[in-house]
Amino acid sequence: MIFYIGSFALVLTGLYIAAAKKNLIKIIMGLSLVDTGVNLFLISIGYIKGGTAPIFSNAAIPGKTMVDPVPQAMVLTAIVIGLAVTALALSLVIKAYYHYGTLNVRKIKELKW
Amino acid sequence: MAIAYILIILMILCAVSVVFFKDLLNAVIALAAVSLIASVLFFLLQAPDVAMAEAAIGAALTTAIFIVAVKKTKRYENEKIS
Amino acid sequence: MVVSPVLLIAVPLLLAFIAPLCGKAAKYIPPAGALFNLILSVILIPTVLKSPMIVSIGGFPPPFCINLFVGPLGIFFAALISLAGFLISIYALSYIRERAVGKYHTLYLLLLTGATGVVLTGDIFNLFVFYEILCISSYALTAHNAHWHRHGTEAAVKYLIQGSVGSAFILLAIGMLYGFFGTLNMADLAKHIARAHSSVLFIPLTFFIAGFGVEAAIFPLNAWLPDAHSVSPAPISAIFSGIAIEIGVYAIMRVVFTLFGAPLSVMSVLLIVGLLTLLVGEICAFRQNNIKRMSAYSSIGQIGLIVFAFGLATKSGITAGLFQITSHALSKILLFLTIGYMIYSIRMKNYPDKYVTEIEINSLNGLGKKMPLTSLGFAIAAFSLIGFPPFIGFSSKLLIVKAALLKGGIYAVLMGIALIATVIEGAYFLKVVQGIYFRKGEVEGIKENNVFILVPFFILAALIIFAGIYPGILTKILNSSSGELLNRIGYIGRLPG
Amino acid sequence: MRKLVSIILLGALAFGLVQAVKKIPFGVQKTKVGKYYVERGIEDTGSSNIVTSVVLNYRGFDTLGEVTILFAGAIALGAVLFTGKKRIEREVYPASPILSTACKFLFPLILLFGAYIFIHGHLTPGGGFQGGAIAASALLLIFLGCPGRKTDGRKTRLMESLGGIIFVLAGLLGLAYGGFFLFNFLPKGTVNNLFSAGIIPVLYIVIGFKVASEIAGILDNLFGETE
Repeated sequence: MIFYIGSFALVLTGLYIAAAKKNLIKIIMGLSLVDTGVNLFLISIGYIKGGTAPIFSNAAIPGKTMVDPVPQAMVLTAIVIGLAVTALALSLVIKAYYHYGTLNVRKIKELKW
Repeated sequence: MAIAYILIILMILCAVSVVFFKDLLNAVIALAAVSLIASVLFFLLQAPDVAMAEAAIGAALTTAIFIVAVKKTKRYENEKIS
Repeated sequence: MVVSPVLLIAVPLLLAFIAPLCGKAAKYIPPAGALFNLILSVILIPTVLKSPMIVSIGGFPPPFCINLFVGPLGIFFAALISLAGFLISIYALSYIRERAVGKYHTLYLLLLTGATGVVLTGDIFNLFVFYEILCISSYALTAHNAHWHRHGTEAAVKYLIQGSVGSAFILLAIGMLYGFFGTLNMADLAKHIARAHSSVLFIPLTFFIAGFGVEAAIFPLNAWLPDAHSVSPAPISAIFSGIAIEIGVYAIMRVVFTLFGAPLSVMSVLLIVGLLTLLVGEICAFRQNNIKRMSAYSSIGQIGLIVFAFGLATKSGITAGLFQITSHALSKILLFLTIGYMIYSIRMKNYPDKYVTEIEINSLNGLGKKMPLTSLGFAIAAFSLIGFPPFIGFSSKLLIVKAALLKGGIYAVLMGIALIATVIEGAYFLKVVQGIYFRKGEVEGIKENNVFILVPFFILAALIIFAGIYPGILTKILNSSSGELLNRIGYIGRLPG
Repeated sequence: MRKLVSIILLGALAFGLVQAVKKIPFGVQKTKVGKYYVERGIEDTGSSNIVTSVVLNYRGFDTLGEVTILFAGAIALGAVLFTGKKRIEREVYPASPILSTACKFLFPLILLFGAYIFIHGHLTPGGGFQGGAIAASALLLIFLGCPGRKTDGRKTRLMESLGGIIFVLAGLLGLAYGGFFLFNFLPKGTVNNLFSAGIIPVLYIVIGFKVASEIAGILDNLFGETE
């Protein structure tokens, strides 16, 4: 249960940063935190008490006690997606800074929000 | 799993400190700490593959990208301090 | 021999990977990929209409591996995407000639592939993955030429922030569903959800609608759309308005109807949200001075109408909604492409060095004489969007009115409100058309002579008029598509084992 | 004001999350798909790492999408940072000899470690993504420790594209041989051998190269200075 709480704490903190902060890089950090939180949530769903990692390093390990591999595969995908989005976001932020000379979202508003 | 409790509390503390750090570099490091602790938690949850990916991608590469971005823009959240 | 529908995704992906190696020839790759998809999906239509195709990937029985569910709805969307993609990419051959050209074409093809993947897959996590491909390429294409185009950068940042929060919600919802039912296959999930208690399902459903709603731009979540659609280059505005937001609507409808069985309360909420979106979009559009921003807000309005039609949750309502999607895609693409060509011509004459993608409405005055074909295309698109006969917009709006009246009671009243919004739409589009034809402007020295740009106009206009006169050609596939959405038992039953 | 509103909204969200999660018990076997994979995985795919067999065999299509997302991200980043000008050669301040020597010494070792991880993806934890990321972090070390070095953009792009092309072609070959896209058409071999599990190691090696070159391209683009 503590894992759920931890992951939701990350998600909520991240969303708070994205909603309340003005600095673009901070906002991207918030999104990154949300990603981590969601990943932790997915992995904790797949966990089984007393389970082992889903790897048959020797054939004697009983398959029944293994944790669920599917969330792990999903999270691998999600981590890579997070990297791609973060890199793209930061490149856009760099360009926004080049054009506007500021990272403050309140000042970058030639288009109406 | 007492260690899990300690780690999670530590992780939440790091996450909250991302909110409060005014120096973006500090915030980036706090973010990296969150990722690193998360990767340990993944390992505790019997997901070594994910732990590896999180450590290599989340903690190392994402942090590097963030640092480059901070270096190319402004270091402080409040832009009056330069 | 029946070709495998997986080629609809695999071949464009292959081409997208090849594109960066081609140098200058990269611009011919998107038309090739889209044409291939168009032909293949048209070939598949008769087979699919007989019975939906389930294609397993990896060779395991379906709940245990990803499968494609190629039903009438999927193949209809795939054909629409590839048709739109083909025409727009022909247009882009000579329109996009500045700077990062190769990257533009690769991303464009990836966008089409992502959209096709979303509509064909039968697995909820796979849907998310393709949806992300679509989103990431959209973020980047919004900021095309970011170095010269500050508004593009700003719009892309906004779009990216809202879009990634939405994606996080979708992923959370998928995680919850997996936690409840232990499967990701949509048919399998639907089977379990049908048996589950509804209180469990409220949160995931809300998260799904909130997440996909960002891409679909339904009312409280549409802050990014006017910026992103107006500042991106014309072909991108066209593909966003014509395809990308429709994919968001598709995803919502797939989740609501197929997974969750369209509970009445949710449908009423969607109906109201659709109506609000319609009103907000049209009223904001009315107040714009910038022609592309106006069209972008008009897209919000049209999406509202589509969601309203789906919200009726009857067979005729869904068919009308799908018809409206087709009509909006064709008309709005034509609209954005013609506007883009006008802006391009004006820009080339007045300030050839600057990178301009937007323009005030007044600057178009008097263009009717200088660019007769383009102006005619614009007028056809605008009339079709307003809903004048004999264009396709008329048939679609007529179908929606019929569907609402068939349901009767309060729905007829709501339809009345929706019609008021249509009147507003008519007012602002007619204003522009009048300006183009009857006002004097400083448009000396502008002419239209690019065949690659004019050919898509002809095809789109012809399709709009033809489908407006003979709406019957679409009804068969649309009827079976709406049947697929409503027939949840049938969808589940396709799952072997 | 804005903070207050967001806190209230997040409170509502937290309430919803807790409500939903109450129904998901922690640490209990609850999934049928996962159980099937664990029980049948070795037999079906010949890979002793079940996560790998899920990633590349049962849900290989997701992985193709994932690879595409990273590809799209790299291209997109290139497009956003594209300036159309040649990079200026900035004056390079050489790092201290200790640092650069250490980096040069560590570089091949880390690269080797990354390669080990993606080659053994079907036997031990790790795989193409992790190994590729580790190899890319070796390149990051060189970017940081030995300023002035850069990757050849043309070669990384070639590697990215080739990786993607091979992945899709492997899928199409599966379609041609077995009738299913991404079908595992190579012999499965003996479990726990390096040469086992059919196309899984091949694909993971391809992914490893692709991910490494993509991330290297991303880093190179970000580090590069123009004007």
